[in-house]
Amino acid sequence: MHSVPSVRTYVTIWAILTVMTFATYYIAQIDLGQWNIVIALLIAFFKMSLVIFFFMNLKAESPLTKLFAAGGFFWMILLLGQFFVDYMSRTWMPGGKMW
Amino acid sequence: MADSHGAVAEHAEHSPHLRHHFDSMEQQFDSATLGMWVFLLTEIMFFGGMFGAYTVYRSMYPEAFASTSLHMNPAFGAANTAVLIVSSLTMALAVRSARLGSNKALQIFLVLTMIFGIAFLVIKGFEYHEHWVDNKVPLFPDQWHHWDYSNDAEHPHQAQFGRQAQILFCFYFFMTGFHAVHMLVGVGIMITILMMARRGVFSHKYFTPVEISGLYWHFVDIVWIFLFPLLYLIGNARKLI
Amino acid sequence: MSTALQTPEVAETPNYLNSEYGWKSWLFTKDHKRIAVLYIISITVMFFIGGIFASLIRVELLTPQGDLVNSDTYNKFFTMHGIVMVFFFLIPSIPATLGNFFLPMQIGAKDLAFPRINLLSWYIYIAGAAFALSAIVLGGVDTGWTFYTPFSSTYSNTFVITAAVGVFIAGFSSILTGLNFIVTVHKMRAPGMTWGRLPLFVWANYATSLIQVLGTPVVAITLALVGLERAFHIGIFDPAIGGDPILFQHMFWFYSHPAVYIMILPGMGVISEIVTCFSRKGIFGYPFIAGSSLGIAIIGFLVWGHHMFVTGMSMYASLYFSLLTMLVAVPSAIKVFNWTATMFRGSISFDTPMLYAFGFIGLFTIGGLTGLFLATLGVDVHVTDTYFVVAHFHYVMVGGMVLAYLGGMHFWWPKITGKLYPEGWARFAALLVFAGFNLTFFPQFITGYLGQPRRYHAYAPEFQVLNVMSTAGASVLGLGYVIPLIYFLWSLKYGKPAGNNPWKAKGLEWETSSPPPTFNFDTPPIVTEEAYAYGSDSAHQEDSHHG
Amino acid sequence: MNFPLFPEAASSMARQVDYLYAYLTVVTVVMTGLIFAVVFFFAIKYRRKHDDEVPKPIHGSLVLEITWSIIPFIVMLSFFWWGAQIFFANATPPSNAMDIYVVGKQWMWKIQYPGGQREINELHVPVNRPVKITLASEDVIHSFFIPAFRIKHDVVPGRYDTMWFTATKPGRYHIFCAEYCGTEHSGMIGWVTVMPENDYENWLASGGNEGTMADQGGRLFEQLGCSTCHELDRQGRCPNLRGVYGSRVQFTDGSTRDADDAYIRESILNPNARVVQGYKADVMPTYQGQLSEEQLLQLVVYIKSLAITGAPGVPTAAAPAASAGSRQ
Repeated sequence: MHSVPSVRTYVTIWAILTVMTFATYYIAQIDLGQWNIVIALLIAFFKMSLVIFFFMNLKAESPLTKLFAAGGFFWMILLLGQFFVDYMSRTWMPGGKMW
Repeated sequence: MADSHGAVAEHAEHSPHLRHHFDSMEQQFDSATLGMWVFLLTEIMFFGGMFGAYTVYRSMYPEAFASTSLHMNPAFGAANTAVLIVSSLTMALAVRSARLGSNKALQIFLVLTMIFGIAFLVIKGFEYHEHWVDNKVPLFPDQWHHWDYSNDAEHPHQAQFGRQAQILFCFYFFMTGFHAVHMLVGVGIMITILMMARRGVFSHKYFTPVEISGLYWHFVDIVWIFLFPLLYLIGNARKLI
Repeated sequence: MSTALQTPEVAETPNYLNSEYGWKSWLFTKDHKRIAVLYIISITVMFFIGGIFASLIRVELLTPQGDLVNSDTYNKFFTMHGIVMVFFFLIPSIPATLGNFFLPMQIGAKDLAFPRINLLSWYIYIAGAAFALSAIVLGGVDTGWTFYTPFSSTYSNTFVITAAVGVFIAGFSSILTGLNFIVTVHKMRAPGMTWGRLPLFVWANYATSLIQVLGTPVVAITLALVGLERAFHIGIFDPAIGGDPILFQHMFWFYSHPAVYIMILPGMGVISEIVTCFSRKGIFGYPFIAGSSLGIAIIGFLVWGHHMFVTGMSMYASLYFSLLTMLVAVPSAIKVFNWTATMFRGSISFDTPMLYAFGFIGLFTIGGLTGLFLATLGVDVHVTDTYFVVAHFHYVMVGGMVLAYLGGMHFWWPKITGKLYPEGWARFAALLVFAGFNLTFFPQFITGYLGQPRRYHAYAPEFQVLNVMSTAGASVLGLGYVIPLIYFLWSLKYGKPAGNNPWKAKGLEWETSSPPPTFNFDTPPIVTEEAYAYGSDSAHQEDSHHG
Repeated sequence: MNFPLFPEAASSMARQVDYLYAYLTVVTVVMTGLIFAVVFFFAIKYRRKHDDEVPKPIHGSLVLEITWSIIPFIVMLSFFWWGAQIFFANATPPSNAMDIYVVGKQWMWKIQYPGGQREINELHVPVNRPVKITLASEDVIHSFFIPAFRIKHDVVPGRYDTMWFTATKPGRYHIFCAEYCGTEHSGMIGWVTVMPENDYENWLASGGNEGTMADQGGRLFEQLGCSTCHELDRQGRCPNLRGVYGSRVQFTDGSTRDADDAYIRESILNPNARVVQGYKADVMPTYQGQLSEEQLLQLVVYIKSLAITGAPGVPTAAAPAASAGSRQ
């Protein structure tokens, strides 16, 4: 039904993931201010993509499955984004002056 | 969830594993896989709710979260990440073996996955124990006074954030707790799949349960990939301050 | 009720009802039709339990003083009315019963994709209902169905956790039903059943399923957090430790606003079926009705903040949510206009289902438009948390959803049971429901604008006249609900045989026997025409579909 | 038997809300009437004449679909626009509004006036003068609702909310709690009395023998020991609060914000959340759990008074009546 990836692919992905884990651990020890969390999350997203596309073999799945996988993340961003429509703008109006 | 497309078939037409209401094995496999992805959608939103709330509070109390995060032990966290990634590798290899019809390799990789999964839970247990001993578990804070984030010689900066520290610890226990529950379920699934494999249920023609259990396992791994930096690493650099 | 179903009159043809007998054949069934029947029985029980609480509320509100029960009891009444009706009747109502029964049949499938998960979801529902009912029996809950913190997490002294666990569990029943529907619609369609040929009931249920799968887990985790906060005093919504109670409302409404679309969308699907069948005419603007279902499902996730305009949410957020709420009204309006246009130059009969559809179109229009009052910022400040909201919500949920459910039940009852219900009584009950409903809830728009707050045990005396009208209407409405229950049960034994297609309707479910055989179709159907192809060449040639 | 369709309109905003509501109602009635009429007309005109008639199919019309999407949307945008105008007017108190402080507590409204008068479930306001209400809650979420003024705002624990109105008609009007708050929710009601200016001055003069709110706050400031540090201390451990209120404050992390009621509240309860530039954290203890919301408000008013004239208690030293009016 699907092509079967080789062991070498899996081990390579694993190696990258492990290296990334240690990278994120050590980068966190350096004070980069706001960038610490940004880099940590970028690495996390990268690791997630590797797991999804290779371990979960999404790259060989049908477009429909890809759509659903993407939908999940889209909805989570929707949730977070709309929380922040409120929380980000709460401090915008000292004294309640609008327009 | 994962055990629903089981081996027991009622209507044998082409394959003994084809359930009566499907026309073909391919349809059955696709349905099961799609079903699992849809279930993972649900799981994303389940954890998403917690991640959302976490993000809101982190944006409200960035300093408190950063300094409270110092109470976490990133070495444990990193070790657990590594363990979980290895288990994901063995799970992927287990699925691969199943696809190739190699029952023996399948069983070996399932056992390995299970061992790493349990190792994760054991490490997590040590970690929880450490928090318990340090009185960092905010259980009944008003009655037992069983928690204390303030008089901490090692982290004097911490004293100021007692209450918000409690919020981060709540998130810590909720998120890692729900994750650990998912791990436990995962280990249970591994046992089920292993027993099915020993009975010789799987072949290169029928490996649906292995495939979808793999999806579940990798998902749980992904959750941890995010929990690790968000809970353990947000304050580390501030040790220098 | 169930015994009657277990021993139907011996039908000539083998069908899902007479294929097996005994309670085991029901409790362990994997047949989507039997599971649907199990759901019908359980939600009917829950509906009448919720209805009893509603009647008690209305009786208490006959007089301005709180004289029938004390305020604590009254608070428990409206809370349990809300919890039972919302989570155990409205949300599962159409998808789990009519959807479960007819979604696979309408796409020509033998069953849902995961029959065992389908049965599991019923057991989960029962477990959730058991928790909710035990919360009632143990002494009740008084938080309102919205479980707002910090009242629910810290201050209430009632069985909040038990009820929350019940809702949490029932949520998974809803998720699994949604999951099953999504996979079924994607993977189980009969040959020729393209997306453009799906009946609109299927489209509606598909859109609903997306909401169930994406929204329900968020309310589950939210209620879990409330439960943990309450049980162990560790929490994140408690203002005393810097928590934000408004975050709870965000998380709650992220699900609970789309949840009203979970309730109404399948109802809209039912109305699309009924309007076409009893106008005997293809639906007007098929792609727009189908698309508007998806549109509602998606935009529905963008509007939850309109429940929170006066809570101290940021004003810019209010602006954002108000604007998007206006947007979600568009697809709803499209549906109403298209149903109306479908009747143009049709052949309209006044059978009971169509009476319910007339009622739905009218009442949903009122319900939808009054929703715009609540989306309009300046007016919402005055009318939110008053009886205006109660009236609006019931216009959509009772005037819309319950009428659609009853319409659907009448429409498909002959297919489900193979029996006809007494038409005269049914029309009478439909009129009674319509009249009783309007008498009950229309005055509440006025009391709401006059300023009577909701959830009040005792109210200011000047509101009494309108409240008495409401209570009078509620008794008519109650009667309107009991009559169908009686004649439906009666028809099981004494109803005339329905025949395969009493309405001369189009759709795969009407091409099989009544009641349908266990695997729905004797020969697997092949679809060669659009949905609702009334008046096309193949109309009235029932066998033309069996390729 | 008569019952009105509109509640009494007794604030400057009330009529505007009524006009918008009337506009919405007209649109609703027209639309509903239209749908009912068309459905009724079709149902009668095209009723089934014999059982096997089959009408000709009509598939749809793109023009119609676009028309009945766009036109309602434009109408809805007008609702949105008008509604937003009122909402923002409601949210923006005029700078000359007089302050009144309301604390919600299961199940009563505790009302404090700057002049020091206190009431429970009774609110007295003068006619034709803007009043700004600061809302706080001791326990759960309440909602302060005056139907005659068409305003309502939730009272959320852990923060301050504000609302404002200008009463236009003397009389007595309902106060309701609109957010469900527990057993006696329906008993959490009261009255707002709108009085002509002169009567109001007399009414104010008849109460408030504990001194003004600022005086009461000043006493608390002494009792709690705040003054030893924030007033008398010359070692630079804590900022002097004179002139702080209303100014722009900069914090150790570089961020700034206006020192308003919410900021003062946060600084008392959670002193380390934001530390002013040039000072150290962990110097001030938290007062969480030691002060009622009413006392907190008194402290806030006291610190506010330091900003106005630079001397504690001065702005309210005159007759209480004058104090309520002269807050600028």
